[in-house]
Amino acid sequence: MSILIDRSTRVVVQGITGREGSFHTEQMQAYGTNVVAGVVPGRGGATHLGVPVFDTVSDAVVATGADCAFIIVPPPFAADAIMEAAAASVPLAVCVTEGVPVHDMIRARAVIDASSTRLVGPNCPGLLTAGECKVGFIPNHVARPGKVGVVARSGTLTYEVIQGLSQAGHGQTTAVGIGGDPVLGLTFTDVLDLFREDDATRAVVMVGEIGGSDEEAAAELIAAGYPKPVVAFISGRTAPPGKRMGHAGAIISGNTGTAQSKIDALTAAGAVIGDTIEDVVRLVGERVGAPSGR
Amino acid sequence: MSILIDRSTRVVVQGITGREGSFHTEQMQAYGTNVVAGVVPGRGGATHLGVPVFDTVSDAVVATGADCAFIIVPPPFAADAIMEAAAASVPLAVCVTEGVPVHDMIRARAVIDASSTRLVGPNCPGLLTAGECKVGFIPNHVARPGKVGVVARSGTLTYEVIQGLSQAGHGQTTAVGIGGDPVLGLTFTDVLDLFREDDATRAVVMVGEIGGSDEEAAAELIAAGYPKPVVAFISGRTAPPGKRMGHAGAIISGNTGTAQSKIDALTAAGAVIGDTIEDVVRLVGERVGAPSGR
Amino acid sequence: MKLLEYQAKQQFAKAGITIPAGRLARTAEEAEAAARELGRVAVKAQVPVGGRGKAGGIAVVDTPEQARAEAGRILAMDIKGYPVRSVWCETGLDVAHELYCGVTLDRDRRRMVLMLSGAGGMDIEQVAETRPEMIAKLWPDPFRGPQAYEIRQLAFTALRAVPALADRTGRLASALVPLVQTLYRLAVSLDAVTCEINPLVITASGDLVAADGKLEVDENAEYRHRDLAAELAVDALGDDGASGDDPFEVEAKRRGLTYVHLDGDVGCIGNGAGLVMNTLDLVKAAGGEPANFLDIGGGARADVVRNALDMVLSDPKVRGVFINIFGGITRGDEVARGIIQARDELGITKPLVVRMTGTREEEGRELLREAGIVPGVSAVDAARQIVELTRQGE
Amino acid sequence: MKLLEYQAKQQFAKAGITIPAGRLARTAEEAEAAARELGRVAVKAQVPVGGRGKAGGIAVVDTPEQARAEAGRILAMDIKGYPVRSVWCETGLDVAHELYCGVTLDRDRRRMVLMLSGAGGMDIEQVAETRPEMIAKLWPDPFRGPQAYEIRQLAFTALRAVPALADRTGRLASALVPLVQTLYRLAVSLDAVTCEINPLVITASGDLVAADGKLEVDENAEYRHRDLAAELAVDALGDDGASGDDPFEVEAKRRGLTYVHLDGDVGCIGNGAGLVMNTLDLVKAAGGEPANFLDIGGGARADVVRNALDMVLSDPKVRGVFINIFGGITRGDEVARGIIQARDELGITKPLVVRMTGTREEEGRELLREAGIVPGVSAVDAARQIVELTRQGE
Repeated sequence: MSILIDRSTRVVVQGITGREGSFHTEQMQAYGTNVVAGVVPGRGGATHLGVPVFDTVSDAVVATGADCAFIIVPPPFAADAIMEAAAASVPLAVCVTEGVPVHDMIRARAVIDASSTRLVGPNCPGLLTAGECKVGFIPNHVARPGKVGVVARSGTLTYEVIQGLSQAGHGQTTAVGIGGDPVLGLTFTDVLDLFREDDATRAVVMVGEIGGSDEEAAAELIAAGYPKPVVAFISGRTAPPGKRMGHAGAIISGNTGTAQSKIDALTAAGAVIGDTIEDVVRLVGERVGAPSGR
Repeated sequence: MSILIDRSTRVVVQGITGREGSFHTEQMQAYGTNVVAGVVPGRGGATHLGVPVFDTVSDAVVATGADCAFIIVPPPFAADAIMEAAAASVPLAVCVTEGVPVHDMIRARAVIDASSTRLVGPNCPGLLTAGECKVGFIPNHVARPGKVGVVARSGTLTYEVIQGLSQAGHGQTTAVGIGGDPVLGLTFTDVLDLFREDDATRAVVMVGEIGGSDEEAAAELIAAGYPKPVVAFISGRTAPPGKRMGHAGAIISGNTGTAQSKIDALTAAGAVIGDTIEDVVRLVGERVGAPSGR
Repeated sequence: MKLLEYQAKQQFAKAGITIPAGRLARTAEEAEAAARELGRVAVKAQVPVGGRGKAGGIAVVDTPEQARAEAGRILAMDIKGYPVRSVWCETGLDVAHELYCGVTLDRDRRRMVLMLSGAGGMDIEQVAETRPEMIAKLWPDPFRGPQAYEIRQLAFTALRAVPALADRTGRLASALVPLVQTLYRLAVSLDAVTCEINPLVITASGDLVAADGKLEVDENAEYRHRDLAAELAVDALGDDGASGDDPFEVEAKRRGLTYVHLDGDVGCIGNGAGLVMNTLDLVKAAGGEPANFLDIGGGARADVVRNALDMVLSDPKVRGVFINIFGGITRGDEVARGIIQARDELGITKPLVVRMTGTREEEGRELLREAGIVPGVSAVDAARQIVELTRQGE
Repeated sequence: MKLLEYQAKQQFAKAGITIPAGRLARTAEEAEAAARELGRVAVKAQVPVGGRGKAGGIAVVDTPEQARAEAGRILAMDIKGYPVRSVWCETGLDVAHELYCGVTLDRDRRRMVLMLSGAGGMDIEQVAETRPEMIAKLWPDPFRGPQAYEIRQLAFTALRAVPALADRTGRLASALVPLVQTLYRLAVSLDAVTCEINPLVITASGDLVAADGKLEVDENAEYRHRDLAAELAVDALGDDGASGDDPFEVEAKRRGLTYVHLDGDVGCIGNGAGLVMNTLDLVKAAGGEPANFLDIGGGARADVVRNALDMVLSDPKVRGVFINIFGGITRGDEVARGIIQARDELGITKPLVVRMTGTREEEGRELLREAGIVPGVSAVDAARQIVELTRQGE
C-alpha cells in the first residue's frame, strides 16, 4: 500500500526531450516507474527513451491511458503545463519546475481546484513510493520499503530524512516533497489526510520550514485527532527574521511562520519534534518499533 | 401551482429609486407582488415605496430573506448586478435591462452557470404568475389565472398572447418573457422543462422569433417526448433576410434561424403552429377544452 | 459597427499582429503617391461588405501610374450599394499558405468561439459548409481566455488536416499561441462580435501576416468605444456626410432610431422588435405592404415617438402610419402625448391608426380621444383599418 | 524587486491613479528647482524601507531655499543601512481623511488579497494587529478579478467602521470601484506580490489621491519586466554602482546567486533552501558560526558551484567552507567538477569539507577523491569536521 502512486501508475512526462527531462525520465525508468508517454508540442509521432512522444497531453492520455503527469518544463511554461494536465483530467500532476511566477501559480491553482486533478509542487522533488515508483527526482537509492510516510517542503531535506530512516532500517511507504513555494498544490494537511487512509503507513514524518502557516494548519488537523504518530522537523531555526532564505515562501511575516511558532503549534497538537534528523529517526523508531530486518 | 414565482416570492429590486425602477415597483406592488427590499449603493438605510433600501444585495437578503432579484439598472451596470445577485445566492434574478453589451452577458452567464441562481433576461419583460405575483413589466390587467403556460422571446408579443388567451377565457399559470438577446439566462428548453413539472400547466404557448437556434433546440426537446401540448408562434416571417430587426439576436445567419426553419422543426417535433395570435388562441382552446367561466 | 479593412488592420497592428505595409488613399493621386513609396501594391476598395474582389474592387499594380488609374476606376465604383470612398494600397506578400483565424459570437454556446483552419481564403464559408472538420473550434472560458495549451491543441487539430503543412506544424502551433491570444484579447477589449483574419498568410519566409481583416463591434457596447466610433464616422461618411447605406436608414441612425427601410407604403411603428415584426406580418396579412420596420423600444418617451413619426413620414411613399403599442415598460400616456404632439407640430394629414393597450392604456386612450384620434384595441382590426385607409388614396 | 516610492507612484499614475504633483531630485539644487516649480513641497527620502519619516527622512518646506537645505541634509543620510540617493519633492495635499488600500499575496488562501481600511496612514500595521475588523478583505477569483459589486461591498464594510465618513460612504464606494480595479490589475500585470497605497488620501475636495505607494515585484517573474528592472537598476545603484544593501549581497545578486550574508566564519553552500538552512543549523549545533547562506538551487551545474565558492570566499572572515550536496535534480559529478575547478583556478587554500550523496554520488565522490578532496557522507559529521578545521586557525 501507498499513497498517490504505485507500480501501476502510468506516467506521461511533459518536457521529456529536454536535458533535465531526459535525464530524470531515465532515472525514473531505472527505478521502475512505468513511463508510458512524453509530450513535446511539435514532436508528436517521435519516440524518445523508448516511449512515444505526443503533441498534447490529451493525445497522450487517449493513446496510452497515462494517469500521472510529470511536468519538467521551464518556468514560463509550467502553469500552462499544469492546466493542460488538468484539462486532460490526469488524476495526478507533479510539477518540479523551480521559479514559477506566483501569479501564474495562483491561476493554475484555481484551475486545479476546479478540476479532478491533484497537483504536487511546483518547485518540489516530486514523490516516491519505495520500491515501486518514483515521479520526480528523489535519488533512487535512498529509499527502502517500509511503514513510514514522509511529507516535506524542502527537497533536499526530504532526501536527508529518507536516507536517515533507511539507514536506521525504517523503510517508507510513500515520500512526498510538496515544495516550498507560497502557492502550491497538495499541502501538509492534504498529504496527512491521504496517509490517514493508508493502512500500510504506521507513522508520518513531516519536514517543515519557516514561512507560511501550513505547518500550523497541519497542527490543527493533528490536534483534531490524527490516528497515527507524527514526528516533525522544522528547519531554519537559525534563520535571522526577515531575511530571505531562497524559498520565496521562507519569509517570516508577522508573528506566525517562525520556527518556534510551528514547533509550539505541533507540540501542542500532539506531534513530537525532532531537533535534528538523527532525533527524528530515533523518535520514529520509538513509535514504529524495531526496524524490519535488512 | 406555477413556475419560478408565486405569492410567497420575496422580491428585492436592484435599482429601486430610479425613474423606471420606482414606476414598475409600484406596478408590481399593485399586482400583489411581495416587494421586500430595494438595493441602491449608498442609499442603505433609506425607505422607498414602503420598503427598506440597502447598499448591497447581500445586506438585503440577510435582512429580508429576499429570494428573487428584480434588476432594473442602466446597461453598463446590468452584468454586475446579475453577478451580485448570484453571489448573494438569490435563487432567481430577473433582469429587464435593454442594451447590455454582449461580452458583459457572456461573463455574467458564466457566473450564473457556476452559481445556484437562475437568470431570466436581460432585455425581457420579466415574468408573471397570474393573480399571484409579477416581476418585470408585463401589464397588470392582461393576465388571468388558468392552465396555460406562456414562454416568449419578444416582450410585447408576450403581452399580445396573454391578452389573446385571457380574452378567449384561457387563463395562464405563469408567463415568462425570456428576452431576445443572443446571450441570456433561461431559454425555451429551460422553461419547457419547468412547465413539464408543473401540474397546473396543461398546455404551453411558445412565442419565438427569427434568429438563433433556441426554437430548434426546443423542437428537439419536444420531439424527445413532451407530455403537454405546445402551441407555437414565430414572428418575423416577413422579415427580409440579413436585415437587422432591432433585436441583436434577430439576425438571420446561415440556413438556420429563419422563420421557416423554426416552423418546420417545431412542426416535425409535434408542436402545432399558429399563423396569427388568433390562431394560437384557437389552437390552445382545441387542446385545453372550453374556457373556464369568467 | 463594422470597421473597414484598413481600420481593422490598424487595430491588429496596434495590438501587435503583423500586417502588410500599406497606405490609405482617398484620391487617385494619393494612391499614386502610395505606390511610389511602396512599389508593387494591391489597390483595395474600402467598403463594409464582402465580395469586393469578385466585383472588381481589387487591383494589383506594378507602377505608380497604374495605381493612379486603377484607384481612379475603383473610387468611382459602387459595390453592393456602397460607393467606394477610399482605397487601401498595400504591398503584396509572398504567400506560402493561407490560414483562417477568427473570433465570433456563438449564440448557442453563449460564448465567443475561436476558429482556426488550414483552409483560409475566400472560400472559407464554403469550407464551413462542405468540410466542417477543416475548421477547428474552441470556446474559451470568458474569464480565463484561451490558454496556450488550448491554442496549441486547436492548432494541431486544424493543421493536421493539411498534409502540406506537416513539416512545420509544431513551429506554427507555437507561433499561433501569441497571435491567437492577441486576437482574442483584442476582440474582448473592443467588444467585438466578430474579429477575424482571413487569410492569415504564412509567407515564404515563415511569418504569419494578417492579409485581410474583419472587425464588428457590438452596438450595445459602442458607449465604451466612442473614440473608435468617432474615427469611423469620419471615414464612413466621407466629405458629404452620406454613406453607401439606404439614406433613410442613415438618417434613422443619426436620429438614434432602430429602423429598417422596406418597399411598401404602410408606415409601421411599434414598441418592441417582436411586436413590430408581428405588426409587419399583420399588415401583410391584411393585404398591405409595410414601408418600414421601426421599433421605438421599451420605455420610449413622447419625444422618441415624435421623432419616429417624423422619420417614417420622411419617406414620400408612405400613405399612412400604423402605430402599434402594447405598453409594458412603455407607458400608454407617454406614447399618446408624443403622437398628438407630432401630429400637431408636423401637421400630419395622412391617416394614423393607433392601437393602444397595456400599461397606462386608459390614460393613453383618453388623451388620444380628446385629441380626436380614435384608439383601437385589437391589432388585427387596426391593421385592416390602416390598409383600408391607405388603399383609399390609390 | 522593490520599487522606490516615486517609481511605484509613476506606475500608479500611468495606470490612471491620481498622485500628487512631484519631481525627483538627486541633488539639493534639483530639489530647489523642483520647489521653485511646485511651491510648498514635502522632500521625501527615496529608500526601499519603511520608517523614513520617523528617521527624519521627510521634511515639509515652504521655500526653494529650504528645499535645497533639507534635500542636502536628507541626501547625506543613511536610513536603516540605505544611503539616500534621491528625494521626491511633492506638493502637499489638503487631507480630509486617510484610507489604506492594498493588494498582497495571501499564502494561506493561495490568492491575492485586496485590503481596504478607513484607518489608513502610518499605523496600519498596528491597526491590523489590534483592530483587525477595521480592515476589510477580499480574495478575488484570479481570472475574474474583483467585480464592481465586490469592491462596493468591501468599501461599505471598511467605511461603515468609520463614523466620520458616514455621509459620503456611497460616493466613496462608487469612486473606489475603478481605483481598486486599476490597482488590482496593475498588481497582476506587474506580477506584484505587494502593491499598496497608504495613505490613500481623501482630499478636502473629495478626490482620492495616492499619497504614498509600495510596490514589490515577484522575483520569479522579473523576466517579464526587464524594462522595469533596468530602470530600477539605474535608480537603485546611482552613479557609483553600489546600493544601500550589504555589499556581499549586492555582489551575490549581481552574480545571480541566492545568498544571505551572516556574521560567522564558516562558509556554507548547499543545494536547496531547506538543506542549506539545515546546514546552518548543523554548523551552529557543532559550535560554529555560519558566515552565510548560499543555495546553489536545483540542477546547478559546475560553473554555478565555482561561482558560489568564489562568492563565499570573497568574505575575508570566512575560514573554511562546508559544501553540503544531496543530489536530487542536482548531480554529484557536476558539483564535484565545479569544486575541483574552483579550487584549482582560484587557488583555494582554506579548508573545504564536502558532503556528497544522492544522484550520481558515486561518480561525484570518485572525482573528488581523484582530486584529493575527501568526500563525507554524513552531514552531521561533515559539520563537526568543518567547525574543527576552522577553529584550528584561531
